[in-house]
Parts: sequence; structure tokens; C-alpha cells
Amino acid sequence: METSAKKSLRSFYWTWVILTAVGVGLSLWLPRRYMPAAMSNDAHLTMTTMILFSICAAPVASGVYAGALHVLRHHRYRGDGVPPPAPQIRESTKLLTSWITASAILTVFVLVWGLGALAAENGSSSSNPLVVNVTGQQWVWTFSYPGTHVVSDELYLPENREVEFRVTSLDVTHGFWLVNMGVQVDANPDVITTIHTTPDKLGVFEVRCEQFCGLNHAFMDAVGYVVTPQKFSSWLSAQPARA
Amino acid sequence: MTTTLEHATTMAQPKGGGLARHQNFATAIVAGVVLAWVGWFLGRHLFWNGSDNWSDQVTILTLLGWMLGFWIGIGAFNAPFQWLLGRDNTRADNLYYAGDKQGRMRYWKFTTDHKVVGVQYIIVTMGLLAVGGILAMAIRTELITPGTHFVNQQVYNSFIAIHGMVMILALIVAVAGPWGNFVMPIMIGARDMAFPRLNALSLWTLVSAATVLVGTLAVGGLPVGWVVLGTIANQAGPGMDFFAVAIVIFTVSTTVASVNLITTVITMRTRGMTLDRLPIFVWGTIITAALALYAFPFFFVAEANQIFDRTASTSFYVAAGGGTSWLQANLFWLMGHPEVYVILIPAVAALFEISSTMARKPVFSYRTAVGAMVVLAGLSAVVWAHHMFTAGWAPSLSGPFMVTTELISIPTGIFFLVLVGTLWRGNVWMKLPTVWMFGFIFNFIVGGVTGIYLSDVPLDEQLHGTMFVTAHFHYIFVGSVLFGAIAALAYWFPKVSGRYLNEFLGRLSFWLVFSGVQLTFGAMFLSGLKGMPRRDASYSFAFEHTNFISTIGAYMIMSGMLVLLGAVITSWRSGEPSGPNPWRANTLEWQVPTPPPLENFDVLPVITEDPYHFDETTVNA
Amino acid sequence: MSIDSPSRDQTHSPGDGPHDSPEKVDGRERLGVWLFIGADVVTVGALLFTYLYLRAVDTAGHWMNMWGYQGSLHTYQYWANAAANGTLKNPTLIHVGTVSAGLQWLVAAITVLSALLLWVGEKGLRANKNAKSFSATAVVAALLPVVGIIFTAVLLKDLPQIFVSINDSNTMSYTTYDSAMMALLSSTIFHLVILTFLGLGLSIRAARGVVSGDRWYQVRLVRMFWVWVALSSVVATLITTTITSTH
Amino acid sequence: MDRSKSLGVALVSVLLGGGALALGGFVLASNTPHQKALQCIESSTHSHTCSVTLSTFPDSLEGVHGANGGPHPDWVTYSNDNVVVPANTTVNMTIDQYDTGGNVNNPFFDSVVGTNGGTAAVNGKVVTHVALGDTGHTFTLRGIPGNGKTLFVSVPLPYNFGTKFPVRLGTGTYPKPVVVKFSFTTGGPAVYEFNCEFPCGGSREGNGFGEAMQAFGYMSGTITVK
Repeated sequence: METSAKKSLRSFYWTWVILTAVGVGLSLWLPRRYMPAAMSNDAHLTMTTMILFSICAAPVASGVYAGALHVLRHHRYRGDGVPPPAPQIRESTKLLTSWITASAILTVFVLVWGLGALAAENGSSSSNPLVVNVTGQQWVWTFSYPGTHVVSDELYLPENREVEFRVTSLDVTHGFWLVNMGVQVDANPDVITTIHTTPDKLGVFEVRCEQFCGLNHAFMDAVGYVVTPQKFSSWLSAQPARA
Repeated sequence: MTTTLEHATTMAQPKGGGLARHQNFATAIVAGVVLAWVGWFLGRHLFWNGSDNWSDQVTILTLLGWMLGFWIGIGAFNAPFQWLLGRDNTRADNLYYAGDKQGRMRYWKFTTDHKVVGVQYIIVTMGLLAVGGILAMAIRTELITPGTHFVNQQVYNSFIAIHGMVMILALIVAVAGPWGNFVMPIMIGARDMAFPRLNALSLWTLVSAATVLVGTLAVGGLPVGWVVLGTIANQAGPGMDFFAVAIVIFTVSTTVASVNLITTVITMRTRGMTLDRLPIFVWGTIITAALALYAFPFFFVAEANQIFDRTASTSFYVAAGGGTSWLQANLFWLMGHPEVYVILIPAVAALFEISSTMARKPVFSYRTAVGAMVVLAGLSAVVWAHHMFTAGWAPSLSGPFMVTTELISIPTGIFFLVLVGTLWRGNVWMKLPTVWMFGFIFNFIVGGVTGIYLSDVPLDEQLHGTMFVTAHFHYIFVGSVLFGAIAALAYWFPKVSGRYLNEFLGRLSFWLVFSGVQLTFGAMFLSGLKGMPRRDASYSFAFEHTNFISTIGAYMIMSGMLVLLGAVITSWRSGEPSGPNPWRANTLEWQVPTPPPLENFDVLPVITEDPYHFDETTVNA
Repeated sequence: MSIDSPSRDQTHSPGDGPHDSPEKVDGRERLGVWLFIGADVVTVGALLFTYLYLRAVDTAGHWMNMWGYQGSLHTYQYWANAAANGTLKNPTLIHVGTVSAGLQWLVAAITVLSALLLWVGEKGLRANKNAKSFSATAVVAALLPVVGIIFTAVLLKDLPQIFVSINDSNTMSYTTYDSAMMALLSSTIFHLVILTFLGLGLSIRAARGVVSGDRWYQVRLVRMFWVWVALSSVVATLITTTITSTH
Repeated sequence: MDRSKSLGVALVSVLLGGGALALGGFVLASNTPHQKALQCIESSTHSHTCSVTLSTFPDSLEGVHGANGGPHPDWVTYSNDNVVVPANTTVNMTIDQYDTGGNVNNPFFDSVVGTNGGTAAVNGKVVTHVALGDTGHTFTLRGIPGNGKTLFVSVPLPYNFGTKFPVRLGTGTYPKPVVVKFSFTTGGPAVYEFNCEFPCGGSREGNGFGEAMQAFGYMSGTITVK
């Protein structure tokens, strides 16, 4: 009896290890496969955090799954009628404290990492960011560049320069989301909200509204381009001046 | 004590008027419609000036008329009115209102018997799930391919919020409603709830609120998203008035129900039913009730402000007048996050109960489990702003709210420990409730782990507002809470009907729903990771495949739920008879006859130990 | 679990009449009232939160003293400037001011007075067991809130408002200050209506002999709620008037 | 209940319930107003060119909303919400503007954006923007999300000051329209949304984006490229 219990426990540990390995594999693969290509420092941080948290979660989730599977395999009552009483275990201080300690340690780790990442995202690295005024309205984004006369429905950003978005709305609350840059903030009427990010990869990206904003919310998006600084200034000067 | 108390008076009073004895659901509807018409007529004459701008006053007055009429018609005001006149109910009156000797008719009346109310709650929950389900299917049908084809964006937008709110309502009452009312008083050895009339009031108030909420569909839906953010909600048509009134009424219902549940548990326990002998489901119920009591007034005020904005030209949420959506968002989420646990905790507590019975073992670390529920309820009150990380409101509070939010993973982790710990080394009886419980364990891990991503501010700045969030909370609400609710239904069904819920159909339903959930919401995670926003009527071709899979999965969930409905109906009529204690459980509800008689116990039991000791006698009982 | 042989008071069948001792029922109802008061505390708290929140953010300078104004779009300031420049076609600004604190305090005082009256009545009832005089006291206590309702209605009617009309459409009538006050005053009226109902009920019941020197327990329940309403009206008035008095 | 009977119950539940759900879904979905598609008429002289005419009205008395303007006769509206154009074609669009106007809340929409040549002809006069405060409506067409923006066209439709020469259409009387002509070139098959960016919808909070602006088929519609 004792040996078979030990044997079944060993199978529990093996299931746990294998499931954890699968979980870690998924953590490494899924985000890279499915998340939009990272085009800013914040997006890189987002990706790293995603993978790291998934790896942390893998042993916990696997432990519970292995436990449930173990119960299904070894503690299922296979006879007819009412199962006989099982061992009347009510507490296990050892198990309880180790479980709480483990989850507390993981939580603290996740917290410390998250607070660090938050500080990294909020910190402004540049004293001279490019300012872009973003206006949301139902159901169009417009972007203006202070100091120039340019107003555009497309967002052009120079590479490797910190951008400060000053976001507001003319009507309801919109959600300003740079999909590939991993930053979003609401556009609130009568309020200016600010976010920073530094694009670090050339290419095309999507600007979306992620806060439900009425009839054509599903169609409220804009195209963004990250271009070289030279191209950026030539684009600026090619734009017609608007009222 | 020398004084005789007022309640002791049983002086022969004239019975409640003959009229009061003819009140039922039909008279409630008639009175509701009549007063709604009066409200409409008044509104037309007081406010209408031919412009749509003033239609809100008319709508609100009409709906208040409906609610008042419904209450009068069902008989909710009889007792207060009689109290005012100094004519209290006699014992005969009370027995009449408890539905004594009225057969099936008592299910259509303002009946105070807690078991009748419990069954009424089952019906209401199923009705709400059906409405929400139709809308869910409409939504998924629209999203099967990119573009707007089945419904256009206006209709789609008007569906999503109603789907959300109807389902939230359904899940709030899904476990605590039926079982908090039907079995909980028996579990603690009480003859009824502390305030039987308030019990009936909470049920019928819920019915009137639900009709108003569903009625929203008839007036152009609620094209604002279910969080009804202040600014956009101000723009919406009369559907928003319906919503606001429904919430205001619903808050009355939850408050009344919560007061009743707490008072019942604290004051009505039978002799020997000390707090550490309480069945753990009872703990879940009162913790939930306490949380609801705290949380829902915020929603009440949020929507009352909305009504003022729309009818009295105030500017709580109107930016031009100095108001702000952030106020609404704060009030909403001050309710909104506790509400998630109002939904979750009863389901978890029911599963603790079920796991113990089915594994023939005591609940593993009972005190810690109760403590975890209390801590969770407490924490949930201080995490609301994690829904507003990207709102631009108080960025400096992001850190603190992230801390409180992630602390939630500790009590949630304990839930798993308790569940798996109870099953561990048990003799697990694989009956229908157990099957759904294993589904819960699987899904709740997925929902829980993804919650950690969303509580992290930098990650939330990518995932907020996407299908990832939708998938996350559907794993919680559908994958976990609904599974828990169905497990509870399968577990207590024999007590209600005297018959087992059909095992084969139940398992068929389980596999359909379980695989459907994995397909639907698993694929939805991928849509969200890729960057598909929520609440969109159409989407880009990048999300084509995952959405197709989600829709197929949704049809599987639908089929599974329909099979379950078929199982409930057929089993209720002609299922296998179960006897009074089919699971050989020790809690009190199984010790009374099935169906339990009016007032449950002829002789109140005296409790000498908790219900979690299983030995040979319980097998053969 | 085992079930011992029952003691006599636990034996009961539905037709036997009330099965719980009056003391038990009274304790139960007191707990219920406390819980309802708890829910009401949260409700009033949420209203005061609304008031304080709007007061603190003052997004568009729509509070009384316009401090911290940084609005950008169609704000009060925008309209005020536009009105001064004549760029708007027909804007009309009615005065911006505060609710009369004196009247607000008067309503609070009336509520407190009625609560004290009921309390004195309850004490008298319990000591002298004179139901007739209690009935008279209760009717006075119930009518005082009616006076409060009238004054609150006057406050509501005179809420200072900013009325702006642009391009012939009435866009805004009440600023955030007015809005918050309107919600608070409406809540006051709602509470006072309930007090009137309860007070009248007690009075009638006392007159009919249902409430008497021997049966005063419902008076205590009502008094608990009444005192809370009085307290809340004082707190709300204190918060709103101390803030309005800063400028 | 035996196994086969149970299966029967399952089947009946799914069929009956599914049928009921489908019925419910379709009843709810039937709220969707369907307007007849307005075809872009291909030119007989120029290949890959077609022309189509829309109008903007100050009320719904004329056109697609039914007798006497349907449920909201006082709402502003485009004449159609459903335009079908061929792929890879130059669309010559004419919009007859019958409504008045005022200040658009974002000056950007006083400008012509995204048309061929970046201009539009207002009553025959070629312009790149209209005077500040003289916008009546806009015709703003946008791409579907996620595929890169293939089309963004926004043309201001000027304030119609005219009161003389009333034109009678249907049951309404309108001033002589301001005629705005412009062209744009479509790409491959897709669905685009157009709507007005002038706050013309009336609403209780005063930003003009309620009512007609929030209802499909009034100040918005789709252009389907086939």
C-alpha cells in the first residue's frame, strides 16, 4: 500500500515536470508567434514581461493540473454505489505554509518586476521629445505637430526619438492605442493625457481606438509609419498647411 | 423581562383584504403596464415638446411607473401599507403568503417560502441566460468572418452591452439566488429566511429589473458597451434610460437580498451551529452578501447620476459642463470589481461543499478556505482602479493598485489548494457535479493566470481593451462560474425535484460546453494577443481564423447548454428518483424529506459537530 | 452529526403560531436595520464621493471659484469669453453661485430635531408607557420632515445654474457643482419621505394600541434609522458648506 | 431513461433550442435597416470610371426613410447609406448639399483630403478647403482596420446659404443645392465606411454626435467595392 502510494506520487511529480516543460515551451513560443511585431522600447518590454510571467505561471498551473490529473487517475472511486469514507484529513500545516509561501514569493517577484517595468515605461529618457498632439473624435484620429502647420490623418514618427503624445478628445472617450508600440491611453474630452514611447524599428503600424466610442468604433483606426529622421522632416515639409 | 414584545401579539385581526389574495404575476404585469402608461402620459404632458431631447424624461417616468405598478400588483406594498395602518399580518396571513396549500400557483405569487423563492430564482436565472445566450450567438454569428453582414454595426453595438449586463445579472444570481435561498436556510437549521417578505421582494424586484433590462432591446439597445462609460452613455438613446432604471431597481433587489441572507445566517442558526461548524457554502453566501451590500450602492449612484444627466440637464459626466467620465468609471468599478467576486465566491463555496461530499473527505483546511474568501472579498474593494490603468486617471496610483490586484493571486491560489487538497487521497465519486467541478479547476487556472498579465500595468497597456480581456473574463465567468453553477445545480437538483439530473445528458453537455469554452475563448486569447479590440462589429483579416474558431466553439457551448436545458426539463418531469439524500452528505438540507416541507423542520436539530466527518454510518444512511 | 432529543421550544409545526421568541425576532430585525443603514451609508458616501471628486478635479472650472482652470474645449470659460467677445450668437449666462447654506443647515436642524423628538418620545413611552402622548409626539416628528422636504424643494428649485444657449440649442443648464448638490438634495428628500412614512406609521400604530408601553420595539428600530438620517444630513451639510465657505 | 432516449432528448433540445435561438437572433437582427444599394454607373466613354450622386438633407422627409420621414423626420440624413462601386475604378462623386452648417469642431475637416488631385469642385469652383465656419457636412470615407489604410477621403460640404430658388423633392422644400464634385480611385474589393464629421446630430450633451450621427443609415453608410 505504502509503496503504491509512493509510486503514484512519483507519477504526480513527473506529470508536474512534463506539464511545466510544456508550459515553458508555450510561454516562449506563443507570445512571439502571436503578438504584434514590437516597434518600440515599450513593446519590447511588454514582450519580455509576457514571456517571463508565463514562465512563472507554468509551474503553478501545471502543479494544479498534475494534482487534478493525479486525483482522476489514482483517487477515483471505481466501484458501484456510495464510495466508502476516505482518510479524514483536515489540515496540513506544512502543505499550507509551503503553498502560501510559494505563491507569496511568486507574487512578490511579479510585483517587483511589474513595478520596475512600470517605472521604466513612465520614465522619460529624453529632454527633447517630439511632441504630437492627438485628437480623437467620432470616428477619426487626427495628428498635429506643434511648431509646424501640419495636421494629418496619418501618424508619421521618426525612428529612435522619444515621442510625447498629448491626447485629447472632441466628444466621447476614445482609447488611443499604438498597437505595435505597446502603449495606450484614453482620449478624454476636455482633458489632455500624455504618454511617451520611443519607436525603434522602421515600418508601418496600426493606431486603434480601443475604447468603445459609438456607431463606427470598429472602423476607427489610422495608419502609422516609423521612418528615418530625414524622411520624417521631408514628409513634414511636404504636407499642406492647414487652417 | 417584564414587557411583552410587540411581535408577540397574535390578536385576531381581520385577514388581509380579499384583493390581496388575488395578486399574482399577471396582476403585477397589468398594474405595471397601467402605471407605465400613466407615467408615459404624465411625461408626455409635462415634458414633451416635440423634440427627441426631451424623450428621456418621458422614458424614465414610464419605467418608474412600470416598477411601481409591478410592486403594487404583485403585492409588495401590502405589508408596509398594513403596517402603516397598524394591522399586522396574522399567522393565517403569513401561512397564506408562504404559499401553504396553494400548489403550483404559489410559484406565480409574492410567496415568502424560501424554497419557492429558490425555485423562482432558478427560472429567472435560466431566462436571463437564454436572453444573454441568444445575444452571444448573434454576436458570434456576426463575427464569424470580417465585415458586417448578419447585423450592421448599429445593431451589433446595441447587442453587446445588453449581452454583457444580462449575463452579469444572471451570474450574480446563478448560485447565491437559487441555492442561497433554497438550501442555505435548511443548511443552518432555520425554518425560513429572517425576513421572508423581503425575500419575495428581492426576487420580484429582480424580475421587474430584468424585464426593463431586456426591454432595452426593444428601444434600440444599448450601443455604449456594458461599462456605460459616462460620455458615450450620454449620447445614447432611450436604451440608456432603460439600463439606468434597471440598475437602480436591481440594486434595491441585491441590497434587500443581502441584508436578508446575512441576518438569516447570523441570527437563525439552530442550536449548536457555531460559526466553525457552518457548512462552507453558507460562509460563501454571507461573504458574498456582505460584499454586495457594500458594492452595489456605488452602481446605484453611478446610474442615478446618469439619470440626472439625461433628464435634469446636470453635468456629472458631461465634459462641457465640467463633468468627467472618470467619475463614472470610478463609481462603476468601485462596484465592478467587488461584483466579480460577488459572482465568483458562491460558485467556489458551492464547489468546496461538493468536493467534500464527493471525495468523502472533510473540506481541506476549512478555516483557511473561509479566511481566503474573506481576504478576497476585502481585497476586491481596493482594486477597482486596475480597470482604469489606461484611462489616464491618476497614473501615480497605478503602482499601488497593481500591488493590491496582484495580492489577489494568493487567496485565489488557496482556492485551488483547498479544492485539490479535498479531492487528494479521497474516494472521488465521479458523478455529474464532480465532472463539472473538474472543468472548473481546469478553466479557473486559465482565467486566473491571464488575470496576472492584466493586473501588470505595462502589459495591460497592450492587452487592455482587446479580446484578450474578453477571453480572460469569459474563462472566469463561463469557464469557472457557470461550471460551478451547473455543478451546484446537478448537486442540489435531487433536493428540489426528488430526481437525479440525467447523468448521460449532463456529461454530454459537459463535453460540449467544455470543448466549446476551450475553442471559443482559447482562440479569443490569440485574437487579443494579435491586437483585436473588443466590441468591434468588424475586424481585419488578420484575425480571421481565430474568430472563425471562436464562433464554432460558441455554437458548441450553445448546443451543450441546450442539452443541459433538455436534461433539466426531462429529469424534473421523469428523472430517476433520488430519495432524500442521494449523495450521502451530512449537511442538514439532506436530512429533511424531499421536497422539504413548509418550514423545513418539525423539530429543530441540535448540532454537535461540523458536517464534514464521513464514516461507515454515512455510507449506509 | 447527531441530533439530540429536542427541547420543547424547538418543537414546532407550521400551524402552531409564531415559533421564535419575541426577543429573538427583535434582535434579528435590529441587525437587519443596521445592515440597511450600512448600505445607506455607502450610498450617501458615494454621493459625497461624487461631490468631493468633482470638487477636487474641477475639470472645466465649473466649480464655484474657478480655481485651477485649464480647460481646452467648449468649457465654461470658453463660453464666458465668447459671451464677452460677442462671438456666440445668443449666449445667456445666469449667475453662478452656491446653494444657500443657511437653508441647508435649517433642513439638517429640522431633521435632527425630529430625531430628538422621536427619541424623547421613545424614552417617554418606555418609562411612562403612555401610548397616546407618544402618538402625538410621533406625528409631530413625522411632520417635521415634511417641512424639511419643502425647504429642500426650495433649495432644488433655486439651484444656481448656468444656462447657455448656442445656435438656438440649449446645451447646458447645470454645472458640476449644481449636479452634485442636486443629487444630494434629492437623496435628502428621499430620506425625509421615508421618515414621514415611518413616523406616521408609528403614530397610527400607537393610536391603535399596537405600539404601546409594553410593545415599543419597533419604535427603537425606526429611531435607529431616524438618527442615522439626521446624522447623515448633518455630515453632508457640514461637508458641502465648509467647502463652499472657503471662497 | 435509457441511452437512446437520452440521445433523442439531446437531439430534440439542440434542434428545438437552436431553432428558437436562431429565430430570436433573426428577429433581433431584423432591426437592421436595409436600404437599396445605389450603383455607381460606369461611364460608357471612359473605362474604369463611374459616377454616383449622393445628397445631404436637413431632414429625412426626402428619400430613403419612408413616408413622411420614418421614425425621425427631423433628423439630418444622407440620401443613401449603401453605395456599390467597382474595383480599381475612378469614382466621380457628386454630392448635392441642401443643409446649412456652421463651425466644424475639428478644423481639419474644413479641408479636402485624399481625393484625386487633392481638390474638389464646389459649384464648379476648384477648392482645397472651405472657409472656416462655412462647413455644412463632410463626406468622410475610411478604410477598414488592420490592412493598412487603402482609402481615406474627406471632403467638406459647404454651408448652403441659399433660400431662393426652392427645390421641391418628395414632400420637402429645399434651397438650391450646393454641388460638390470630386473623384477618388478605389483599390481591390473591400467595404468602406463613410460618415459626416460635422457635429450635426443633436444630442443632450451638446457635442452634436448623438441621434442621427449614431444611427446607421442617417449620417453614415457603407461603400462596397466589388
